[in-house]
Amino acid sequence: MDTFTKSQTRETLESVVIRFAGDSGDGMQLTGSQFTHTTALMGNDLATFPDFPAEIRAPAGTTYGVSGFQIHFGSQDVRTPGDAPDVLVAMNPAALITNLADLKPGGMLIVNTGAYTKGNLKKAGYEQSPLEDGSLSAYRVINLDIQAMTIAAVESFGLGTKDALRSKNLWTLGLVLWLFGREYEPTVAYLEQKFAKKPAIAQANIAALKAGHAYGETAELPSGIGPYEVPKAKLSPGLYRNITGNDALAWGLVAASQLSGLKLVLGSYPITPASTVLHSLANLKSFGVTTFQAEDEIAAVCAAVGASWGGAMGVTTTSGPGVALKAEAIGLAVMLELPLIVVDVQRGGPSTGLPTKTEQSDLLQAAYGRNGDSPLCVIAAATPGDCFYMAIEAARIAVKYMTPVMLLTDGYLANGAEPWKIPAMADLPQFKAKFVTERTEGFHPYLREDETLARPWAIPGTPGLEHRIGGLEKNYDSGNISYDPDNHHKMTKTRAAKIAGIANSVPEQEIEVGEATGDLLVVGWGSTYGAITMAVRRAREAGKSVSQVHLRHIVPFARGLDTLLRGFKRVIVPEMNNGMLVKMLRSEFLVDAIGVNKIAGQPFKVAEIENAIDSALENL
Amino acid sequence: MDTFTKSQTRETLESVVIRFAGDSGDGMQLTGSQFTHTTALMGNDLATFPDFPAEIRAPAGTTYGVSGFQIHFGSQDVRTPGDAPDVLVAMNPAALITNLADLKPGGMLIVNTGAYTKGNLKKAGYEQSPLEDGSLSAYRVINLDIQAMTIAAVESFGLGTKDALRSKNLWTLGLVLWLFGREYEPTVAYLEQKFAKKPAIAQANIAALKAGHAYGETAELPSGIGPYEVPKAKLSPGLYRNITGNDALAWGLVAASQLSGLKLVLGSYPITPASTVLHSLANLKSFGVTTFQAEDEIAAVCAAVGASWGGAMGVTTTSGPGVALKAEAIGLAVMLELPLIVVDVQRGGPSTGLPTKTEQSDLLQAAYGRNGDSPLCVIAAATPGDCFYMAIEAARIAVKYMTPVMLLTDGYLANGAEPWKIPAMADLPQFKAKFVTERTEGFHPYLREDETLARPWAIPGTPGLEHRIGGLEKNYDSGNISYDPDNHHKMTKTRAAKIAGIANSVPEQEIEVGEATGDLLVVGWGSTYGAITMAVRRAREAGKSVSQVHLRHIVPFARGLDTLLRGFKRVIVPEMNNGMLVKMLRSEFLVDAIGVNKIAGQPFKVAEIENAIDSALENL
Amino acid sequence: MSPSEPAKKLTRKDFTSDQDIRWCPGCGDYAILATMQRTLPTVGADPAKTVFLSGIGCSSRFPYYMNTYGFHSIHGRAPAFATGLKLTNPELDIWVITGDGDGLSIGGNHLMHMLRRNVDVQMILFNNRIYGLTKGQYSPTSLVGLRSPSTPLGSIDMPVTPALLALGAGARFVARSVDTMAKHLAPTFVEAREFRGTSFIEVLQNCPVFHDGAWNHVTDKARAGSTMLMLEHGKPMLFGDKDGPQQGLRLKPNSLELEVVTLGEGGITQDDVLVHDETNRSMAFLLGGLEPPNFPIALGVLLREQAPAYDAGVVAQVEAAQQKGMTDVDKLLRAGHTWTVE
Amino acid sequence: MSPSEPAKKLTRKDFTSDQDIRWCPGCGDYAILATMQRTLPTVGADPAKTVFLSGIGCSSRFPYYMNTYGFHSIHGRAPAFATGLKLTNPELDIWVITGDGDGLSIGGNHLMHMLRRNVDVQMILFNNRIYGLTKGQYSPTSLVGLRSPSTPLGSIDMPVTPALLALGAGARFVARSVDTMAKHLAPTFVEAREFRGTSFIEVLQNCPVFHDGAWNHVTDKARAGSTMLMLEHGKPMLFGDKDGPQQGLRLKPNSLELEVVTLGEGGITQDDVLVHDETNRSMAFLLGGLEPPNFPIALGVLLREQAPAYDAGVVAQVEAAQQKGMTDVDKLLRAGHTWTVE
Ligand SMILES: Cc1ncc(C[n+]2csc(CCOP(=O)(O)OP(=O)(O)O)c2C)c(N)n1
Ligand SMILES: Cc1ncc(C[n+]2csc(CCOP(=O)(O)OP(=O)(O)O)c2C)c(N)n1
Ligand code: SF4
Ligand code: SF4
Ligand SMILES: [Mg+2]
Ligand SMILES: [Mg+2]
Repeated sequence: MDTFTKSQTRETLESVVIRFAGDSGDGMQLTGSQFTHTTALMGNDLATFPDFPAEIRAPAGTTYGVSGFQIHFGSQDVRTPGDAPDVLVAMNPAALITNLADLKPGGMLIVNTGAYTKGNLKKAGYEQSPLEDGSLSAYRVINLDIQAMTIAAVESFGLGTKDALRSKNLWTLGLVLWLFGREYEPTVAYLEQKFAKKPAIAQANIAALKAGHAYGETAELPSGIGPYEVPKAKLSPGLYRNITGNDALAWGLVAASQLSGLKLVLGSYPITPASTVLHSLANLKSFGVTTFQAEDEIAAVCAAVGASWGGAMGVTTTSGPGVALKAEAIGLAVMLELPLIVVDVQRGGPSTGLPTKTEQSDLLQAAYGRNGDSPLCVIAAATPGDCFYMAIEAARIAVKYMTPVMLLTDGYLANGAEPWKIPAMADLPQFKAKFVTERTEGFHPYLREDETLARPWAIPGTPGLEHRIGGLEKNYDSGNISYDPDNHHKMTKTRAAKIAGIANSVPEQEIEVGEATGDLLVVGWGSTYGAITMAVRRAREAGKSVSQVHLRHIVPFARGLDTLLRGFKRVIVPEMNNGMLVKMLRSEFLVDAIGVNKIAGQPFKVAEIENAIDSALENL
Repeated sequence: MDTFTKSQTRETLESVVIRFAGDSGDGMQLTGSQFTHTTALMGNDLATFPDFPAEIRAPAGTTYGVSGFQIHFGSQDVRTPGDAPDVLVAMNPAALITNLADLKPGGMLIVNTGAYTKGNLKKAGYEQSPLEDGSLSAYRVINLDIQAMTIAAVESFGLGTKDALRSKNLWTLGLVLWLFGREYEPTVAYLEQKFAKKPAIAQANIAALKAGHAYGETAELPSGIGPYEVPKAKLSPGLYRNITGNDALAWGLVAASQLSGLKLVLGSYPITPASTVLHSLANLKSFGVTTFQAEDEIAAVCAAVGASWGGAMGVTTTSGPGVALKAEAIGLAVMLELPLIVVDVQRGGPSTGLPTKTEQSDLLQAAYGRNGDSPLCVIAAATPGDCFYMAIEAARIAVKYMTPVMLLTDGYLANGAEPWKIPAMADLPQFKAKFVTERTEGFHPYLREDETLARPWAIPGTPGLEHRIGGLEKNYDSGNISYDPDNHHKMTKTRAAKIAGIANSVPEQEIEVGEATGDLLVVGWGSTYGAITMAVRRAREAGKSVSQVHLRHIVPFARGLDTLLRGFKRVIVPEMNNGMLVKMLRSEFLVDAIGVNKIAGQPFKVAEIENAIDSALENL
Repeated sequence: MSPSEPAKKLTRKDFTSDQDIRWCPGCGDYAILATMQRTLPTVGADPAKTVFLSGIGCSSRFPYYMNTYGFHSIHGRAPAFATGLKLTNPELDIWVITGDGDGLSIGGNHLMHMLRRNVDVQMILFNNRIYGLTKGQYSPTSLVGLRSPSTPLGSIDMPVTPALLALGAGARFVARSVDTMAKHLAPTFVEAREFRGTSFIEVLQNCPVFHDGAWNHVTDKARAGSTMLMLEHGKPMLFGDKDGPQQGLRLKPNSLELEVVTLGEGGITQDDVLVHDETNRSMAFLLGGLEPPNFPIALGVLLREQAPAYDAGVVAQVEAAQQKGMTDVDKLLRAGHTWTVE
Repeated sequence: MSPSEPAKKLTRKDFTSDQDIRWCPGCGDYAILATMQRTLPTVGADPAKTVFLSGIGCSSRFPYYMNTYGFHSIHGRAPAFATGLKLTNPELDIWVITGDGDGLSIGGNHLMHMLRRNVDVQMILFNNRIYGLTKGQYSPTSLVGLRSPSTPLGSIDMPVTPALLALGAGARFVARSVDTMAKHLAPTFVEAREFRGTSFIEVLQNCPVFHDGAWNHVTDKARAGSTMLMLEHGKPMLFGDKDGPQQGLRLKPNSLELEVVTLGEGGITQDDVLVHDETNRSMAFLLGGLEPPNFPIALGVLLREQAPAYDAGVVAQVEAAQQKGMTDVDKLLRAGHTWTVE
């Protein structure tokens, strides 16, 4: 750290939220992830939230082409990417106009003045330049002609202006790294590796990076502006890495494949924000993973079901509209009683909705969106890293209970990242799948195990167990087609009982934060976890009687939830939808749970949940 | 009636349940519907329930090839096809073995002895003939060699034995008509018309019919067996006809087309038990109806949505698996805010399930089976004739509120028939659709009407209103694509509010039977109407404090339901599923409503609901 | 029969399940079933490794009656299930059974994509030109004008020709046969089974209940010689009535159209008659569309074009990756940037 | 413009909406859009009666930019919406816009059925051989071996040829053009619009971001003469480099295969060269599959075959029924057996 501690003493901060914002072509995602990487290496806890534009490459300078990356890091437990940024980097006017409202009053604003041309101002919708009309006076503005300084820094590499300008994000990164006492070496290493085949580009980028860093070191920044220090967080010891939800999910599936001894077969069709799970798994063929990009979502899930019948762990990954299309085939899997994992990386709906934004509005579809009484298991991941474990949990349940499992994540988990303590495979419980192989005269494929009500898994190719399955109702004993009324009643009840019974293999519902009784219980599921935890903690620090329960198992609910719900005077349920879990809780437990709903395609801010807590407590 | 009143005096019965059962090739559906027709003409109230085998033409003599038709008729209000038959006609051993258990103890059993051959007995699974082993002693058995008597009756027409035997159902019909004091003339007229081009067949059939009738008149039936008389019912005066649910639905749609002034465009894909709606409408092209048999359910609903955008009343008809496939496109219609009617003629599920049987298990799918927060209106028909009115109601809501409406019926309503008082078009309220046509600079297709929150309907072809719609979220004011977080929240809330507001145009929820407060309220929806009504009436006659509420509007519930639910100590909810409406009621009103569930592919028996009432009252 | 047991000669009975058959009396499906049950033992098929996989329809009940592994799936999706199953276990011998509604209406896209990918399965399309199971609505192969419950005034939709659709999608094995022509159908099954890749077989099937005689113009015994062209690779395309082949197909000079010629008339000899080349896709396109009364219908193998099977390619990629790449999940989790917290 | 107003000559501006265009800089879609906006005014199109209807994909954003009626539907289903709309109002001039993913992957079945039915709309398939909107996965037209995010080791799926698929499905108007060749694209649009029935146009489109240069082997200016065959009905199929046509397509004698011949070599004259006949489906099949390097790609109208349009047939049936049949609902309700209760 001796590169930067020479000249000034650093102010110590507990946590900081930075948002990098610029044009899609400005490389904000790279800037953000390199900052994240370095910050993780420095031992801070952190959470990130990349926010892509819906367009692939919107014309430069437009507001809808703005790309953002927010990081929250600190020396304490960090659970969300932060409500409002302390620092905003605005690479062009469009980035400024779309992000300024979020910046904390008094926050630091780094502006790339060279991009505030007439044309860009107009594209962003400014009548006059905000740099000149005093409208930014509430912030600590650092006006820098980053473009000019970048060009100067890379001059010696003989690039054209256009190419030279490409490095301006690295200049910026250099400066911000310096501001928060971070080294540039990890980024240098990254650039050298990434541009190994284009050394000139690598060197120009590195020069820009170092120039930005040096600028902080040597230039006189306005007083009251940095530099800062953010001490290490007290994380539980171990080996860490950064992980996004979709990568964690893909890796969890691969781990599940080894823990179960089953080949992993993925049938998928690209859809935002689920596609990167397909991409990740397509890169993991060395683990015996088969990926099949089908012609549509229906074929994707059908291929997965075919694979499951063949003795694989059949998986299909998609988002809301894809789940809708898969409904009929998932119903067949319910009837076939085969293991199947359906991953729904939720996005804003209804219909095409807000495809690049996050939401939790597929819960009722997951639970009920099929014809007939068609029960299956629904679970949800709480954080990016949790996607790994929930993928394994989905596989465990699917195999043990011979059932489809719907695993819900969302766009926020998918793209967001967190430092993740890497587990060892040896520490993860195995759940080896068992195929029946014993030759049986008149094999009955639906004779159930007593404990789980699971049927036997006999895979084609096994001599002597030839049998036929399908979507028609079948006789409880023989498994043959049956139109008998009482049998159908019994089978419907049995399918329901099997799913209900999953709760027996799941730990009792725990309190996440706080006591098991009190004034107010906040119940959440999925990616609202971090925001709720922070809000409940803050409320408790302020002496309020608030606890948190977070559901990973939704159908069926874990045992003991009932008692927990009844232990509080009031229950609120924050969800990024118009009230879905709250419906299920009210119906199942007859508690007057109240929804706190944000349907904005954006995660909750901690403050929003704090407000909800306060008003619930006021109206006790 | 002088044909039969000569010889004997008739015992008067208040109501009778007859089931005709035989091989699919035995013409039981024709027998049943002719008996129904004559009974209706005689002024009885009645309800019927045809029960087809799942196979097209199963091999003769098999149990799964048995076809049945049950009719319940009487001099009192008849609401269901009856729980257990008083009379069973068993044309062959397979019909006997599959139906005997339902026959009331002491009931009348008419057996066609000629069909009780060794081969047929074996196919049905009898080790020895039930006619000889005393196993039928609990019933009043009439053993008749109907085959032989039919052959004798048609001898003079020179048909081969095979053809001659085809008339045996008419011989049987003749006998049963006589037994219950019905004339054969209407059937004679029917046969003459139906076989106008084959007079020999007509004459043979008529001869068989008359022979059966005459047999009753002249032969000595065992004592204690008929003849009976079932006096006219006191129906409200008017012109009546028999109508099945699917015909009523088709006709209701045509009526709605005229009442709204909209062209009717149906996009459909065949599926049991919905196909006959397509068939009916395909025959009604003279009413300007366009029917389109699409390549699949998805194309069917999409074509309907395309038609709606074009200014038609777009309709799609299907059953559960089809609704699953349509989910994504229905979600688009929610986003587009176009009128659309989705008819779900429910059948046994999950998956392919019991395709020819009835069930009410698509309710949750109808309400929630789409990605995102995707609210629409759900209504349900209560009786076959009610399908006519609910089709009109669906159209009214769809047009007034610019929304998809899901209309639920089921296999029981679809094929069942009831005497139906024919309405006059002039008495039905019109709801003429309004298109916007005024040329508007920068037309905003999502600016809403204050009262209904409906958006304007501007159809392609209108000069000056060119605009673009789609599945992405749109700006509240301009209707252009919008990724703005607050706007999405507002739009989601508005879409929900629009659907909730439909309740304002629906009458308050009424009590169907009984008082508005008391011990027990039985809440039903859909085709359970008749059985619940009968059961509640009987319970009330026995002095119990029981009332009935029947829901036609489910999403949103009609106003006032809350108060009704709270007026009773206990609420039970009979459904032909594993508990769906009960979930919605519990969640919405936090009442401890309890499900009474029958998932057997068969309608409730009145006695089953009576039992449920009794045990609910016991556990008050 | 397990291959580990001493080889026992199997018979039709070994391929016949104990389920009651639920087709209408006289249905063409019976004949197809019987031929399948009789043929499989003759080629050493192993019931344990044989799978019948279908959609929904009368035809799609087929798997219930075969004493092999069977999967009666949902309407139109059989090719997708089959693809997933084959990728999981390429050793299985998979037969996809479908109908003209199941395979060409709701399932047209899956059929097309399986064909273009060339997944190694056999697909038999029972073409009765009607929806049997749902009681008689017209199908995508019904001729214009057909009156059915959903087209009481006659259908307007132009029908699709299954063989042409398959060829357009890139199918590499396309054949055609007739339900009751066991002697022709059996070898067609055998050749389809031997082909590595998707083999597509259209079987003309009669539905006596809802569309009786839909193929009478082809199968009518009295005229059968002149309504059917029995394709044989490398042989001139001759046909004619029972007294021996007398007519043939010829390419109109310098054009791309076929015409029927009569041997002996106008100096036509057998040398003028086009020779069937089952590796020629353009010829298959020409033959696929022929139908009486103007032409005989082409039966047998229209096209057989060797190409890599999809499943083999998928498996090869996975195996190659397994040999070269990472196989240890612990390593995967630790790849890239990590750091230690003490 | 309403037809009731005094005819005013419309311009590109009248067909340009006020929406910001959200394609990547350099995308081939811009050129197609410009050609459409410029062409429609020249043929007297009425914005109020013109509809652009699409699925999902970059290409499917097209409707937003046309100042006509527009419908951005869901992935793959545009043909079905278009069919419903056309049956409702046959006066509308409907353009269906789709991509190789939208139209051939998820939407292949609807495309095929619209083509076989011959609904009177124009369908333009933007073929960039990639999924643009979802960031670069391979599509059904991607060549074997393509490395994409979902095929990091190279794709295995054999691609489908849009024109052949359309022909196999029974399409009656099949054409092909190139995004940036406005002079070729504009008349292709005009002819498609004039055709009564479904006109299918494949437009080779470049996606500079995810599959830049996918069509370079066709459009490469240096070689363009020998990589493109400009079809003209009744004209010999000649092509060649810039100094004038020098090569041609010939039918191999007595066979069904095409070969490239050079005029002047081995005594070949223009008479040996095959003449394009756009009414010959077999020829279209042969031409549809050609692609460089061995052959030029065929551009222009491959097939134009008159046939009844589906919508016309549907409307005719309804109108005939309306003239003859019952139109009074009260009568309908009272038809058949009724009885009076007093
Ligand atoms: C999703 C869905 N839609 C519709 C149906 C109803 N359905 C069952 S089979 C069938 C058509 C069968 O026709 P075909 O494939 O030709 O088979 P066939 O009965 O003629 O052998 C239809 C429409 C269904 N089972 N599932
Ligand atoms: C039901 C559904 N599945 C998947 C997607 C995601 N998706 C959007 S566009 C697209 C592919 C687009 O490819 P193409 O049609 O070739 O259009 P291009 O972007 O290349 O113009 C996909 C898979 C979706 N929107 N809806
Ligand atoms: S309906 Fe037709 S196809 Fe189906 S089983 Fe009967 S005869 Fe065969
Ligand atoms: S991703 Fe490709 S196809 Fe899509 S807009 Fe960009 S350049 Fe065009
Ligand atoms: Mg069929
Ligand atoms: Mg594309």
